[in-house]
Amino acid sequence: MGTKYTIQELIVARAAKELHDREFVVIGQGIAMAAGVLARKTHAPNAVILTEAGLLGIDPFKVPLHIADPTCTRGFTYSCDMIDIFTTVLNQGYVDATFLGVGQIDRYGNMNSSYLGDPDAFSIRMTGAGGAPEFVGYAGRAILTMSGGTFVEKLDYFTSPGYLTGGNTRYEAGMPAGSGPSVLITTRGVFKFDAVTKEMYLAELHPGATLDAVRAEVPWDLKVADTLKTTPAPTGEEIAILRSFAPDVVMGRKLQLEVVMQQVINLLTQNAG
Amino acid sequence: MGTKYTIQELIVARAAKELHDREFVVIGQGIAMAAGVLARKTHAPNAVILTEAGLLGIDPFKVPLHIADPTCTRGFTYSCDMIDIFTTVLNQGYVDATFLGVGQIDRYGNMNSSYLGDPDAFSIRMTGAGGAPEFVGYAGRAILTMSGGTFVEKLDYFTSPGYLTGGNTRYEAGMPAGSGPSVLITTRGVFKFDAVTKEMYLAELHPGATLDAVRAEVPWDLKVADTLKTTPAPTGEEIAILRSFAPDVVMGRKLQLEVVMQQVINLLTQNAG
Amino acid sequence: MEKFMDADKRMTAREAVARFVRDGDSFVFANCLYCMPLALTHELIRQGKKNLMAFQQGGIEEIDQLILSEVIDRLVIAYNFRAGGPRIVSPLDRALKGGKVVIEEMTNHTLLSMMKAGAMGYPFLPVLPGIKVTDVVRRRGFLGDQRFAEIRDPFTGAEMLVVKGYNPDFALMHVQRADRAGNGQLWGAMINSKWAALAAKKVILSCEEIVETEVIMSSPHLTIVPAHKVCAVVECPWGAHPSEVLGHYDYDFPFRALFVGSCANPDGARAWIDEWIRGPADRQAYIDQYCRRFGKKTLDAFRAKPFKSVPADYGSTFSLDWDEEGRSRTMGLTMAEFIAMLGEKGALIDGN
Amino acid sequence: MEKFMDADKRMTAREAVARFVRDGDSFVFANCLYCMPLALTHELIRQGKKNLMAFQQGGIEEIDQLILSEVIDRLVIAYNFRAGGPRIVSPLDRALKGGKVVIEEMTNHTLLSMMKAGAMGYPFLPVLPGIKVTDVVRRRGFLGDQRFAEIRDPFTGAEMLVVKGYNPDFALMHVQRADRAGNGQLWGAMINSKWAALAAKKVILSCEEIVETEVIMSSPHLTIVPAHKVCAVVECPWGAHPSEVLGHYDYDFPFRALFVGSCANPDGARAWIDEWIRGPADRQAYIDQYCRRFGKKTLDAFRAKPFKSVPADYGSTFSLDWDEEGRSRTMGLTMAEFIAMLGEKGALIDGN
Repeated sequence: MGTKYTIQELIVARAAKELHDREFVVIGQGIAMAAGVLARKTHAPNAVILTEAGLLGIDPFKVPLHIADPTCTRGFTYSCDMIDIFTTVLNQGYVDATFLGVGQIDRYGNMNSSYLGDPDAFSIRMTGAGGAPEFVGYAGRAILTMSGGTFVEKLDYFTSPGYLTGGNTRYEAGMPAGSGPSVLITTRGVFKFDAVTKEMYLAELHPGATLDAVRAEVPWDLKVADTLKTTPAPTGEEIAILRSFAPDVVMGRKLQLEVVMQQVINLLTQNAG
Repeated sequence: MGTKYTIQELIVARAAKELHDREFVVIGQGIAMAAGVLARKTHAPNAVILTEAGLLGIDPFKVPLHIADPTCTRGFTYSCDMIDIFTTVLNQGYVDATFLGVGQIDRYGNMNSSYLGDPDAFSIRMTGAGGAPEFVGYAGRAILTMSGGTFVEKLDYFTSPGYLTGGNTRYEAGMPAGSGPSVLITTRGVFKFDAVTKEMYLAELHPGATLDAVRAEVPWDLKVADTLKTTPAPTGEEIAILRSFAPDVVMGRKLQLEVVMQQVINLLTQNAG
Repeated sequence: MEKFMDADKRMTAREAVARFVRDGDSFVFANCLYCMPLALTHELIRQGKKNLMAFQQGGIEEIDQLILSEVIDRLVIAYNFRAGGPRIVSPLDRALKGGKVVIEEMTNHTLLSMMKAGAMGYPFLPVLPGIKVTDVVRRRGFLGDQRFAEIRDPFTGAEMLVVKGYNPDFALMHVQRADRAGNGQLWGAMINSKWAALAAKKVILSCEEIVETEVIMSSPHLTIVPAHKVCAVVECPWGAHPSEVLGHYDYDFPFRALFVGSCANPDGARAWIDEWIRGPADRQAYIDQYCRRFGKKTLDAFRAKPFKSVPADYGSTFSLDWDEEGRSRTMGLTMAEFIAMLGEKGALIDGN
Repeated sequence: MEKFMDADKRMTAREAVARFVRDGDSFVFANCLYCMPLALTHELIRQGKKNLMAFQQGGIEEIDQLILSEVIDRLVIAYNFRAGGPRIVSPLDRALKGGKVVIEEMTNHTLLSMMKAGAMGYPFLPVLPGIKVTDVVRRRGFLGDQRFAEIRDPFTGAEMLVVKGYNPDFALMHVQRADRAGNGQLWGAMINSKWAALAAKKVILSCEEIVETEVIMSSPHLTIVPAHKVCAVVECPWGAHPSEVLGHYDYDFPFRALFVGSCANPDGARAWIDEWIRGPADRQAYIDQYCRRFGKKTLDAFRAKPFKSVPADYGSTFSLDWDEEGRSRTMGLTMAEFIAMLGEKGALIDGN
């Protein structure tokens, strides 16, 4: 009998399996960083984690607040700048994988992290592009996770290149051979991309999730693998590592806001004089 | 009555006067470095010496062996790389002056430091361009010294841009307004450049030197200033500073080889076991 | 560009902003997310600067604060942190919607390449061409076509993408230490700092501590901005609070959350700015107010525990060519012997 | 490009050169004048490597030694030190005249920009266009037109000069310290080191001392070449002798003068190479021979006296999110309380 787990633990543990030993992975924060660290603490001890802020070879003891947060680690092996990361590391083909959280995604894995609604009359500007367009464009592969985002027929804004209009169009536009999103892990299942058409299809269903519930979130006629697997539940070891390393990630954003805001109030009042 | 001095002391002291306080000066080695340091120790204490190797703000206690020799100084204020010096410092217009030793020079101050003789059938490859073309091209002005070099009608090889064919041709070729060689100090006199034609003319004769001797070294009909000045002899203070800081420069290359090679033999034999 | 050559440029943040910032200027943050120059940013707000154009890779709270205070009206940006999550309407959203600010969307790499090109004095630099297909390149903001251009590699004919170089009027920057002349030393996340600082026409620098120039000269590899770029040096402990400064303090998440929480509505955010930016006269007053409100222990809890780098050794063999007995190591002669030798060899000229 | 991911890459110079250098390769010196990788260079000679193409900003003695040994037949260079003065015929002069080597003349800036473009993965980079008028640009060597090109700035129409990017097959590099995996740390004159090392497809690295990775992690700002670029790490004290390594030793001018003196004629220079390069089996044997010949005191006289940098402080507030009592600082909960809370809030899934 397995330990009970949160949906974030499932997503992180599944994402971690996508990273191999001795690989270079560019990571931001949150779920992505938790997945990278979990991989290093389990099957990929020689994977190298870097952030676009110029921190290469970090070994974080907590989840960084942002890509340039060096308080998560005492030292690292190489300190360079952001242009060095994009050129001498990424553009040289050294980055095997990038982990990325998704806002909006279409059937070919193209993504929007910039605007919700028509950009000329929008309602929300999301975080913006950051480093995503180049990392998704030039890393060996992109490992995507989505917990608050949406599938759309047409992106409100085209921030990061997936497989464009499918087939070879991505590579004809100049991106490296073989690169592109390899997997998308949501709260209900795991999606992959057809080797020829590059259209997204459902490859795994999470324990307890239903195909109908997945289809309800996807506005196009979603393709499904001939043999649909069940996503493995996180092991007790994985769960223990994650709860120790990344409790804030484990509980998900909603609970996090609730718990952390309570802690904020405690901290700011306990010493008030 | 002044102290007796060497010709190198005269040249260095005269060159030092060309540098002003609070200026940035790019320097290599030898006579040029001695001049820069002398200026800092006398009238230009806030001048900043940098080398193209990425050493900015050095305060040398001996003459460096080469542009990348950091053993002449314990620390400096800014360590960058060579491209940074050429772009973020030189190309931004921060370099007021460059000191440079000359191999061959023509009447418009164009210079050769690459080949003696036809480059396709040459006899001697000199040091090569190094950083001279860009420094002479882009520094506020170039302060030239020549002790072993020659005046020529036509350069064997065109390494560094002076005033090209005179007049405005230098600026039409894209070099910054006002830039170019400002002065050439040889073993016999001081040469400047006509404000309009940009042709070199003799401005000062060193004590004891004759106009005939100067003309004998110049293969074209050399123009001479209406009022030809006498180069000031180095002061006792200047001489004392130079003998302490740069005895190897003070004695000139021929004596230096002689004395230093004797010292080499002494050093290598005294401890031999 | 102008060189700033004064040996002592120390002044208050108030003096620095009053002397060196003009309404309508463009500026760049020479820190991004980490070690933010918030004391200086707050001074822009306190002095009511207007119509500034900001370049920032990644905003964390400073962009929303400047927008709420109507200091900036043009923004070139790649990323803006949304601590409240993607569905909360932010001050930036409201300002864009209301036409109070216009925006140019960039990526981290291309925006920083704009600065690097400007810093190097080049009109453009190449960037990774794969992003040509995205709306970041295809849609244009207020910079119009003065941003990306497509050219061909003259050696292979391949299609390339380049970005235009920019030189903002000034940069705001915070570092761990600097000397009086402005040699600033930063470590931790290097991100955009070097190129943003070197692109700007001048740098207004704040630091956790002023050190002697000897400290700088012992560690020139840490100098991120050389003195000649810096027009003002402001000694300002806690100058990046609530962001983090390695070796000094971690980020203050609870305090940061107070601002984020206040942004749920414009009045709340403006009240926060009145209380924490416009209210205190300077950073010391802000820290004093913090300690009165939340207790000095709360602030002290964020102080970093030391973890010192293994130093570099800049040592050489000698510190003078002349040894203890007054003999030149290069020549093996004393000064008197040297001068005598010059005479014997006929090298001395009598100028009289 | 290939990543080198082994955790321990220590080997001898002999192994490194035998495994990673092929006849006909191109290579770059990732040091110039300062801290020269001479132990590695001598190993190229000892193993009789042939037909190499060398990129070097500024040669000091290594170019003449490689030419005398007929290791290189193509040379891209900006400067070559002539200790004997401009009128002495050098080994390079003789080789050029005799057709043993072909040369491409560059300037320091443009040659290094070739490496920087290659390191960044760009086909070209801009350089300062004023040098277009010189013979360095107008005359062509063996690289033909694969060197400079003139293009127009797409934003202003101004004429620009660009240089082509190159990625040499390997780099030779010497540094003060490195860990077993090859994170190399250099300080002093930074000159071409970063861009030459990053341009090369692999770096053969020698160092004065191997240190624990903890030393590197405490001072990541000193890492000039990251481990993934490095295929071999050679621990080699005095590995740059007779050039200087800050914090270790000054240049050995007398010894250097012996080689320069020997170059007055080809036989003398070849005898020097037989004695000091081909003779000793490795750098340790070379140093032993030096001490036998000139005395250990002569060598020791060049050792540097320490002058340590004031360190950077990489300290942060905590080293774990969980405090001494097992309570999360972020949440204020113990692990048991945390798990209980997850259950109460309905966040836990039973996968069975």
